[in-house]
Order: sequence, then C-alpha cells, then structure tokens
Amino acid sequence: MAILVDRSTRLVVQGLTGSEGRFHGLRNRSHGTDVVAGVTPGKGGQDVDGIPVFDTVAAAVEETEANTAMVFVPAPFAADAIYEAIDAGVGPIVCITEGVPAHEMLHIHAYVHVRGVAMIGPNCPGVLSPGKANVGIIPAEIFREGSVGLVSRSGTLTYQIGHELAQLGLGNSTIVGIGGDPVVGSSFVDVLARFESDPQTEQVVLIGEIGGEEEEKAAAFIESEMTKPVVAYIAGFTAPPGKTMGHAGAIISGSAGTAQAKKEALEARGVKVGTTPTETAELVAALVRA
Amino acid sequence: MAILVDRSTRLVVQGLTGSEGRFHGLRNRSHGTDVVAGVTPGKGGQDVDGIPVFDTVAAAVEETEANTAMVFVPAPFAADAIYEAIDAGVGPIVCITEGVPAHEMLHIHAYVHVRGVAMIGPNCPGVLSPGKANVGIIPAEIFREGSVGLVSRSGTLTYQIGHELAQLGLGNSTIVGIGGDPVVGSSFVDVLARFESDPQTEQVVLIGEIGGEEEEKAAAFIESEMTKPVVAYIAGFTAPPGKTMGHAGAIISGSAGTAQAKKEALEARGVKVGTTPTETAELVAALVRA
Amino acid sequence: MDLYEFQGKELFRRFGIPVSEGRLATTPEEARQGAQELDGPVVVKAQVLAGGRGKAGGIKLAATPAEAEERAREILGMDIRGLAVQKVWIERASEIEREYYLSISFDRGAKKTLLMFTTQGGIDIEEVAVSSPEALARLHVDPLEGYHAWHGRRLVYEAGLEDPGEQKQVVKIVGQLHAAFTGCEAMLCEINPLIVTTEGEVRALDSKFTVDDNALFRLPEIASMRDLAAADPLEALAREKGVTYVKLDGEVGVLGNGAGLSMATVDVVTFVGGRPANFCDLGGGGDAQGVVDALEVITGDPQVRSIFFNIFGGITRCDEVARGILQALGQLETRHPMVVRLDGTNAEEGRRILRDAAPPNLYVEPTMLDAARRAVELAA
Amino acid sequence: MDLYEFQGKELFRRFGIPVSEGRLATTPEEARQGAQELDGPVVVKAQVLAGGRGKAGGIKLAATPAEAEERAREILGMDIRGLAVQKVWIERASEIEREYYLSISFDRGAKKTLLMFTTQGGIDIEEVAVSSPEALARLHVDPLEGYHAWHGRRLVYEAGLEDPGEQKQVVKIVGQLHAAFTGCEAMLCEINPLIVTTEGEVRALDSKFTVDDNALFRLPEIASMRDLAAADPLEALAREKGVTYVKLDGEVGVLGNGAGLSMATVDVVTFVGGRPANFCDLGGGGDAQGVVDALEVITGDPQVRSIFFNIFGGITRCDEVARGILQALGQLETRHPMVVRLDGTNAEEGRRILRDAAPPNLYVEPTMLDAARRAVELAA
Repeated sequence: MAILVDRSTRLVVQGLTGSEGRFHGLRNRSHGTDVVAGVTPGKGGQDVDGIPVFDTVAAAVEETEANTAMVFVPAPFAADAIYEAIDAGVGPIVCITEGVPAHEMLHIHAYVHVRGVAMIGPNCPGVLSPGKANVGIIPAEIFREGSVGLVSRSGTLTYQIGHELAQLGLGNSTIVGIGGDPVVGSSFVDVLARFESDPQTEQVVLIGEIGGEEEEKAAAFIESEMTKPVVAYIAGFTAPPGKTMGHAGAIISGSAGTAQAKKEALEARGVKVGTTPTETAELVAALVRA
Repeated sequence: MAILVDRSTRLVVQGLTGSEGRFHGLRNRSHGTDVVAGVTPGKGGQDVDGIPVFDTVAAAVEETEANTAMVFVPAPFAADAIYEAIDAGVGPIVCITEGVPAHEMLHIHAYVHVRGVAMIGPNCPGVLSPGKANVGIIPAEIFREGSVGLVSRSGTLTYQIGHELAQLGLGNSTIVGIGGDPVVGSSFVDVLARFESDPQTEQVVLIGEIGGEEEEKAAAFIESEMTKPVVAYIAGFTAPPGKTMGHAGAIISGSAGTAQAKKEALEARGVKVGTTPTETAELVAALVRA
Repeated sequence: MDLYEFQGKELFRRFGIPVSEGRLATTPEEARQGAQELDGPVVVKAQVLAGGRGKAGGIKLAATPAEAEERAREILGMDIRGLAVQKVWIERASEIEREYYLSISFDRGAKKTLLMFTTQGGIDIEEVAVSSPEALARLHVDPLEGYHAWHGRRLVYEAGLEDPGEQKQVVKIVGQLHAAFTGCEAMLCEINPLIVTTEGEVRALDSKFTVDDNALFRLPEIASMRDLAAADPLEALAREKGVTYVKLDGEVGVLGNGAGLSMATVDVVTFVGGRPANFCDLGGGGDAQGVVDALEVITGDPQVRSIFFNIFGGITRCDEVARGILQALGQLETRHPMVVRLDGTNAEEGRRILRDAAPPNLYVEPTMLDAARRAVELAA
Repeated sequence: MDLYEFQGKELFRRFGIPVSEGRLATTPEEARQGAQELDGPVVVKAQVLAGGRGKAGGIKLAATPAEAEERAREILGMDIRGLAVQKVWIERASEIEREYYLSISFDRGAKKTLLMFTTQGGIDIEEVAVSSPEALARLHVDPLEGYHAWHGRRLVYEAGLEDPGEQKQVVKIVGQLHAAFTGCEAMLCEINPLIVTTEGEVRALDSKFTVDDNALFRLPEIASMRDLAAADPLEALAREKGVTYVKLDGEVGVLGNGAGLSMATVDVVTFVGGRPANFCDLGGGGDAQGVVDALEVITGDPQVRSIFFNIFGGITRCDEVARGILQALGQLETRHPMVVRLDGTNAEEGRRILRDAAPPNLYVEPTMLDAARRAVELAA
C-alpha cells in the first residue's frame, strides 16, 4: 500500500529538460518509479534518456497515461504548470519548486480542493514510498521500507530522522514532505488522514516547525480521528519572533506559531514530542517494540 | 412536498425597501410565505410593514434564521448581493433582477455549484409552490395546488400555460421560472432532477425557447434519468438568427439554438411537444387522465 | 452589442494585439486622404454589422490614393444584407503568408469561456468544424481557475502550429485576446483571419467583437460606440423608446407581454398561415404609455396591415390592461385593424370593457388561436 | 519584505486611500525644509522597521519648521529596538476625532485573506482581540469568490460603526486596501490608526505593509524599496551573499543544511546550555563556495566564539561535503574552533577525510548532541 505514490504511479515530470528536473527525474526512475513522460513547451518530440518529452501535460497524459505530476519548473511559471496538470486530469501533483508566490498558492489551494486533486508542496522534498516509488528529491537510499509513516514540513530534518529510524532498524511506509511555505497543497491533517487509512502504516512521525497553526490542527485531528499512534518533533524553540527561519512559512507572528505552543497542543492530546531528532526516533522505536 | 420553496421557507428579501421589493415581498407574504427579513445596507433597524430590515444578510440570518433569499436589488449590485447571500449560508437564492452581466453570472454559476447552493435566476419570475410558498413575482392566484411540476425560461408564457392547466382542472406542485439569461443558476436539468425526486410531482411541463442547448440537455436527461412523464413547449420557431428575442438568452447563434432542433431533440427522446400553449396544456391533461 | 471591425481593432490594439494601421472614412474624399496618409497600397473595407462583406464586394484593394477613392465610392452606399454601407475602413495592405483563426466566445452550454484556434483560417469556422474537426483546437477556461498561459500553449500545440516564432506570438495574442474578452465583457471576440505576414509577424486582419449589453452600464466608452444610424430605423426608434422590438418580414404586427409569450404569439401567427411583421415585447405589465410607444414603433412599419395584441394578465389584471389599451388608442391615430386577446386574471371583465368601448377597428377574441386567425385574415 | 510607513503610504495613495501629505527627510535641515513646504503644524515620525516607535519617543509634534528641525535632530540616530533611525517622515498634523483599526492579512490557518476592523483603534490589536473580541469584526475572503463590496459593508456594520458618512468612506477604503493587498501581493496591510478627522474625513495615519518576498520578482518597483542600510549589517551581508542568515544573541555560530535541520541545531545548542549566535542555512547541498560565504557572514559577528557545522548528507554525500569544508577552510583565515557533525550518506568516509586532514581548529563529532556539547564547551 503506502500513500500518494506507489507501484501504480505513472509520473510526468514538468520541467524534465532542466538540469534539476533531469537529475531528479532520472534519480526517481532509478529508484523504480515509472517515469513515463516529461513536459517542456517547445521541446515536444525530444527525449531525456529515453523518457519522451511533450509540449503539454495533456499530450503527455494522452500518450502515456501519466497519473502523477512532479513540477520542477522555475517559480514564476510554477502556478501555471500546476493548473495545467490539474486540467489535464493528473493527480497527485507534487511541486518541488521553491519560491512560488503566496497569493498564487492561496488560490491554488482552494482550487485543488474543489477539484478533488491531491497536491503536495510547493517548496517540498516530495513523496517517497520506499521500495515502490519516489517522486521528488528525497534521497531514497537512506530510507527502508517499513510501517512508519512520516510527514514533515522540512527536508534535511526529515532525512535525519528517517536515517535515525533506519539505524534503529525501522522502515517507512511513505515519507511526505509537505513543504515549508505558508500555504501548501496538503496540510498535516490531509496526510495524517491518508496514513490513518493506509494498511501499511502502523505508526506516524510528524515533524513540525514554528509558524502557522497546522501542528495545532494536527493535534486536534489526532485526538478525534486517529487510532494509530503519533510521535512528533518540533523545530524552532529558540527562534525569535518576526524572523523568517529559512522556510517562508517558518515565522512566529506576534504570539502565534511558537514551537512551545505547538508542543503543548500535541502533548495535551497525548502525542509524545521528542526534544531532539535522536530522541524522536527512539520514541518511535519504543512504540514499534511495544 | 414540492421543490425549492415550501412551508419551511424562511425568506429574506434583499432590496425589500425598494418599490418592487416591497410590492412583491408583501405579495409573497400574503400568499403565506414566511417573509422573515429584509436587507438594505444603511436601513438596518427599519421595518417594512412589520418585516424587520437588516444591514447585512448575515445579521438577518442570525436574527431570523432566514434560509432562502430573494434578490431584488438593481443589476449593477445583484452579483454582490448573491455572493453575500451565499456567504451568509442562505440557499436557495432566487434572483429576480434583470440585466445581470453575463460574465458575473459565469463566475456565480461555477461558484454556487462548488458551494452546493441552489440558485434560481437571474431575470426570472421566481418559484411558486401553490398553497405553500411563493418566492418571486409569479401571480399565485392563477395557479392551483396539484401534481404537475412546471419549469420554464419564460414568465408570462408560464402563466399562460399554468392558467390553461387550471382551466382544465389541473394544479401544480411547483412552478420554477429558471430565467431567460444566457447563464442562470439552475438549468432545466437541475430542476427536472428535483421534480423527479419530489413525491408530489407526477408529471412535468418544460417550457423552453430558442437559444443555448439546455432543452437538448434536458432531453438527454429525461431519457436517461426520469421516470415521470414530461410534456414540452418551445417558443421561437419563427425567430430569425442573430436577433435577441427579448430575453438576453433567446438568440439563435449560427445554426445552434433553433426551436426546431430543440423540438426534434425532445421528440426523439419520447417527449411530446405542444405547438401552442393550449395544445401543451391538453397534452398534460391527457397524461393526468391516462 | 456588435462592434464594427474598426472598433474591435481599436480595442485589440489597446490590449496589445498587433493590428494594421488604418483610417476611417465616410466619404470617397476621406478615403483618398486616409490612403495618402498611410502611404502605400491599402485595402478599402466596408464597415457593416453583417457577415459576407467579402463576397458582396465590400472589400477591395487599392494601389494608390486615387484608386482608394474610387473603391470607396463603389463601396459606400452599397447594400450588404439589407444594411447600407456608411463607413469604410482604409487599412495598410498586408503581405499575407498564411491565415489562421482565433476566437474566444461565451459557451452557454458549458457555462465557460471557449477558446478556439485553427491554422485553417480565412474561411467559415463552422465549415472547418464539420470538414476537419481535428484541425480545430477547442479549450475551455474554468471560471474558478481563470486564464493562464498554459491555455494558450495547449491551444497552439493542439492545433499543430509548428513554427516556434509563430507559436510564441499566437500564445501571447491568445492571452491578450482573453484580457480583451474579460475586460470588455464580451460575448465573442473573433479574429478571422489571424494572418502571418511574409516577415513572419502574426497580426489580426479582421475583428468580430460582441459586448454583453448588460455590462454596458460600466463600459461607457464602448457603449458610446453604438451607431444608431446603422441599425434598422424602426429598431433604432424602438431602442430610443425603450421598446423590445425585432423587425420581421410580414404583415401582422405582434405585441405581447413577456418575451416567451411574444415569441409564442409570433409562432402562432405563422402556424395559422400568416406572416408576422415583428416581435415586440411590452414587458411584464401593460401600462398605457408602454402600449402607445410600442404601437408607434409597430405602425411605423409600412408593411403592417393588422395588429395582434396578445396579453396575459398576471399581476397586472386584465381590466387594468383593457383600460390601458383604450387610453393608448385614444392617444394614437391608427386605423389598422387590431385584434386583442386577453387572458388570465379578470379576463372576462377586461374583454367586457373593450367590447363596451367598441372602437371600430378593435376586435376581441377569447383565445390565442382565434385571435391569430382573425389577425391574419384582417391582414390579407 | 517590510516597508517603511512612508513607502506603505505611497502605495496606499496609489490605490486611492486618503493619506496625509508628507516629506521624507534624512537630516534635520531636510526636516525643516519639509515642514516649510507643508506650511503648518507637522508630525515628525521615525522611519524604522520595528514596532513601539511612539513609546520610544520616535513620534513628535512640531508647530513650526524650526521645531520640526529640532525634533528631527532628536529622533534621527535614535536607537529603536536595536535599529538606528536614519529617516524621518514629516507629515501634516491631523485633527483627530476618533481612531479606528483596519487590516488585511494572509491567514495561514484558514488559507484565506482575513479582514479585520474595529472602532477601537490606535492600540495593539492583540489587546483588543483579548479584551473586547466582540468589538473586533473579522471576515475572510474566499479565494475562489474574490473580494466584493459586501465584505466591506459587513465588516463595518459588524464592528458597530454607526455614522453613515464614515460607513461609506470605510467601506470604500476596505475595497481599496484589498486592491492594494492583492495588487502588491502583500502578507499584511495594516492601518492603525485609521482616523476620523474633526471634519469627518477618514484617513490612514499609519501604515504597516509586508510584501511577499517570493513575489518581488514581478514587483520591481516595490523590490527597489528595500533599504539595505537599515538592516542589521550582518544580515545585509548575508543577503548580498545569498546566505540565509538570522542574527541571534549568543556565542555559538551555527551552520546547517536545510531550514528544519538548522533550526533543530539552534535548539539543541540551547538545550545543552549554550547560546546560539545565529541561524544559518546552507541549503540542501554543501558546496565549497556556499560554505565560504556562510563562514564569512558568521565570523563577521564579533560575539562568535565557536562554530557548529551540522550537516546531513542526503543527495550530496558526506565525503563530498567533507572535501568542500576543507576547501573552504583553505580559503578562509578563521581561528575559531569548529565542530563538525556529519551524518547520512557516506558519513564514515566523510569523517575520515576530515580527521586525516586534521586542521588544528577542527573537531569531528559523531552525533548532533555530542557536537552541540563540544561547541558550547569551546565557546565558554
């Protein structure tokens, strides 16, 4: 099983002919992902190491039955690429691109929801279901297949915790990097709901950070809707208010969005929160062994 | 039963303090409709013959639990009033106003559908469920309560046919004037679907006219989805192409939208089409007596 | 409201769409002057709100200003589908390499904006749709999504346009045309042909532009483009009086209340063997002044021989309508025979009032069918 | 990106929102000149990207140009929350009758634009939200619906604004502020206070305006408003080098790859009893030039005593990162003790490379916690 991407994924890479699109597209293929097409306007008819390139997503879908899109186009054109994928009937859509303007994402977020399309990102590392499919830039070689679902707003921190889990002999059903922007296509709650109904997933790790209120909403969801145990980690306890900590979304506004508030919200709902990545991995290991 | 409006209707009239809003609002009340509120910005706190007036639809809903809105505000402000009603959680929304710009209706049509709000009009006579509630300008006194559902793009033509039915001793479950504009909130198919599932309705009369393709879609829907018998009338057999026949929507564009094509589409699906209002009423009477 | 080619092109130009330079002329002399200013071969194009200009001889090439004057003299005053040509557009002639077709319209069926593009331009698009549907790229814009650049790209690639330079220009023009379509609240923006010049430049060579009448209140500049002189004089009079009127080609003047009932009335006149002279909608009510205005327009048509007055009394009761009719007849000097059918609320009373007053040229009938037959008979 | 009051007001003005006339001054003489031009009593307002100006004495009234010069002399150079005042805004003084509050912000939780209005203006809105929530009208704009006039009306009526003239003006300003918010792709547009003058005119007396950094590529004019001189000099250097850097107040310089990991590193340093000097994110990779630039910024802070280099090798392998670090150290003359933790792909190999090269000030630790402890120890 796993969630969002698996062996049935047929991936079209928007921006496959760019250097990053090519690098990661081929990397995803080497992990076993069925990368069926690329899209670059004006480069239809070419190929990238055997992967056919089309001018439009619609043409790619018609020719290759692609059902999942990865967006690797530069930020000024990313929203356009996302809308194109939606209208070509593709989903999930995973947008790796960093720097998509927030107002565009506000509209896209509302629109994908009414169209019923799953979207991950932007500014995210993507989605990896170890042993099945990798859509994005997550280094698959440090993860193992297993029962732990992992959802995170951060990239390298996710890798760190996944790596520590692997050191402890644990593997993952799916790793979902939802992205570090103020508005992303899927929230913690959206992904937790998928993990809850995924047979392969038995435990979930949630990696949050300062800013917004998605961790608080996740806490409420975990209490009311989830039967599977969740462990959390929150980054940014010592971040000062009003400063953007790398991710556009990682900013404490006034008294809202602090790591302490998020930790308390989660713990009040019975979620164990690790203070370091290592401790977090150990909490998961204890759960699995229990 | 009946559809859209009935004894549970609690009506707020947007534009109640205008002369037409007042006239028809009070008329609707005298037919037994529960007219609970009016809305006119800046006139909150006043009343119209005992009906309290509010500044916003939200305030009207909060105070009076209004659940249906009738829009009687001038065309330049009608779209704004419709959005206000949607966001105040009211529906159905019946817009009587004539002259709402088509581009605004394009967006409203899409938006009410994703919000799941029933909307009738604009440029329509409204909805009457005889003996239960009247929302709009349909003269209730010429209709009787009964089993015939009536849906129409036209006003006086509807009255004419309803009157002829009454002369033949027949009554109506609900009369719905969907409006004569190119884009209206509810199409024939939307209303036919409601009649199909309404226990009171046993037969349906559809009154179409030239322009668009709603009659053709209705024909397909009647064949595939309806068990109740439908009789139709189409106006505009002798209308020349390219001329707007009164209603903004009543225009033959190129070879599309002719009355003949609509008649053929309906008859091909087994729907009897009357050539005059009188014959149409007689076809219904024959059905009822069969 | 339909715009002339030169008006549509002016709007195109404002939205960045490349058009040829030109001058408007209402006399042959102005045409010569315009051609002189343009300094080179020109095309003289009849400005009429009707299709088929080209076949009717309303578009002609002129190599010199003198020729332009001559061609304008031929075209001005020409009758094209019943409309007299009162203006010509003098435009710098283009070296045409290829002709494409691009349009944005209001798709009432889908309730979305419809983009259409084909490389088979210059001819009737309905023919292309039938003869080679695969060459016609069609794409909707979802009102909740709005237009994005991919719409233009997909349109161009799906139509099989291959030259990268042309692709780029057409994609840009699609975006500009969409901006014009929404900005001017159009029901139709059509460029046929959209040409490629011998230098590879893509340009709008014609324009068909229809604006939503209901939006004109907030588009004063476009509203002022309406050319009352160009319309049928009776339709212009009707517009002035605020009467909904469409001229038809028969002898029975028709007057109804409500668009649907009026259309049905026109139909019934035809079904019983008559020829309606017009469609005329009094609106929901039937007050005396409205009746006076409508009768004035209808009787302005010299073809009219009888008038069929078909009223259904709803909110307005038939007795009130009857009094309105008598009052209106008192104000007008019309000798046309008039057949009145009154039905609905208080119809009996209304008919009685009319019969009692009994003007010599007034006939009262109980049903639509009877009234139609009588009106046709009286027109014979 | 935060804008100064005078920049925000310039944008307000363009969208039609009434603001007072004013002049920018960087010297007391310019302030006098500005006051002279404004011809009447003025307010001299410190322009700093920090709150609490008023309490800090950064806003002063001046009745004459001479007084304005004097007040500007007092304010210019003043330190407000760590920022030196380099500019003052000289504005025509207003006769204030009442103070309201209006803002439009990006509600990340609801994923909608949030409108807020209260007649209790001039004070901290978070206080109003706590002390009298019923007085604070809050309303979202659905991105698929867009802003309409009813939003403004409902906001104003729900806040209990009663004067019809003020209602009308405020509703209009809400619409204009929303246009500014979307047109400038803002994250926040706040007017506090929105005043009513003794003449009944509603006007923006202050402005807080934050624009989405990600949108600046298409807002060149707003992008050019950035005042590099006003920022912390190290943050300005970081921006110039393209390094993601936030100055903190301790002694342990922190360098990580990825925002989340870097934040976690700062946290761990604090948990083991140290004080981080900064947050610094190298991004996903760890190439030599990036390391050089980051170390240059970090060591520019004189408080820094040790540096904690926390790298997780994912796609970039740890052996590559180790070589990048050595190369960077070769290019830099830094004597700060540096603790490196390498983990992830090829971590063993990476650590071996570092140990073999063994620069005297380089310490290699196997875990984040060990490394944090060592870095804190070295900073003591």
